[in-house]
Amino acid sequence: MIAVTVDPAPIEIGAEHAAIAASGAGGIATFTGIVRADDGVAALTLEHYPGATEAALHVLAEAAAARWELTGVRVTHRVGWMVPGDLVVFVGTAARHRAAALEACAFLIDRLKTEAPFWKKETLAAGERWVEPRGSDDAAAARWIG
Amino acid sequence: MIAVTVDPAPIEIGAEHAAIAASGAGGIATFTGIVRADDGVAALTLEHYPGATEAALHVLAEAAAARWELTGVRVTHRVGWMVPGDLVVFVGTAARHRAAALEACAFLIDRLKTEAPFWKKETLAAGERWVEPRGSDDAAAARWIG
Amino acid sequence: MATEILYFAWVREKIGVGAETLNLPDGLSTVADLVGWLAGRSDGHAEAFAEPARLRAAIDQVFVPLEATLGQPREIAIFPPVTGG
Amino acid sequence: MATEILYFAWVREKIGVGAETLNLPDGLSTVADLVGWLAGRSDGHAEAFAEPARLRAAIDQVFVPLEATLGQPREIAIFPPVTGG
Repeated sequence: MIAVTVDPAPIEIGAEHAAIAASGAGGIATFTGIVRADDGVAALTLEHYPGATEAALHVLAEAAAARWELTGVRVTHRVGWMVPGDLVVFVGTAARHRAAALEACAFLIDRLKTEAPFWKKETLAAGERWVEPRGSDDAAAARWIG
Repeated sequence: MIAVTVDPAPIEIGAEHAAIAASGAGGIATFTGIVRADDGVAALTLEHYPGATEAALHVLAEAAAARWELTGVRVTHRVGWMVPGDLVVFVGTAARHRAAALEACAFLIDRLKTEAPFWKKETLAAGERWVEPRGSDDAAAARWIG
Repeated sequence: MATEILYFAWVREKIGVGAETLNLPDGLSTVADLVGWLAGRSDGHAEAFAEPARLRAAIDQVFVPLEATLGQPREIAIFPPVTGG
Repeated sequence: MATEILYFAWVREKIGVGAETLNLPDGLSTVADLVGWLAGRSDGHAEAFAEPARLRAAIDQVFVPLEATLGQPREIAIFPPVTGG
């Protein structure tokens, strides 16, 4: 009922959605992150901490399943080299009742942003730069505490 | 940037997602409603008010676009005869920032449930029955007011 | 002036038709008055409109409470609370 | 006892390697102490660890603050704040 994947292969929305729909839910909420071409970004490289990343995503998925009544949780994160328009992350939550699916989906992406060991490097015409963490991500993650 | 569809054709998630992703967003939130086989439901028939339905969905989509900074809004509702596992409704919202997409998606499905003229009839072994409105839907819609 | 009356869901089923074009009599000031008048048209109408609290309406595709003033609409729809999504 | 030290993102780039297996000296009681000791290994280490406030750590894949007691871990990772999703 929980599936976590960290893979350099492109994310296929149809397959992700079908996998979560197979759980017999009445509603599915998803969030998909897409590489943006902001500031002339030509490419994005995602680095991660093998083993610890999958474990961290599992912990988050288990936390969501403990907090909401879900029939399925799916977190798929791409790593490696990507270009604008590519899908970076897919979070899907399935539940009998839509509020549970919607809230759990927001919880997962908010917490993933601050708790899963991924790092983004942008490639621009002028060179490369590591993405800085954003205070707004910390605030978004903090609202799920307590 | 706003697309509303009411159609008896099956909903194709891949196509829906691709259409909303084309808006150049950094994040996409979606909600998909699926026909459940609860209580031995063998089929679901969706009736709607042609013309008024599309207008109501457009009003909701415009309200979401006015309230959140979105790059795309897509609402696709299937009508007619469906069986368990079929997709009834797809709501997709795209935005630069994920909070806007996630909140607008929840807003749209909550409000659609109480404001768009659709009616569901279930087919069971024992006959047919019209689905009764749920108080929890009114409460979910009301939290977006003000 | 003829008005198009539309029925949906179980209201439609009980009445047996999805639409009627009717000349409304004078003296109907609200949608509720119209519903009361329609209830007299047949047993099906009477059954469909037996519990006004279970009915919703739209005048020219704008959703209104049953207490709304009827005016001179082109189209009125009467139906149960919606259950889509 | 040898400990595997892992580096990620710009920490890794500044140091020039993603992992080192080191015998840690006695007297390192916290992760911050370890970072201070590692900073002396090369100019790259010194640059990577110049601002401890920009660093995060995990001991045996459990995320910990830099003030955490070091203990006798098998694996320690040092990296910038995460930016996935």
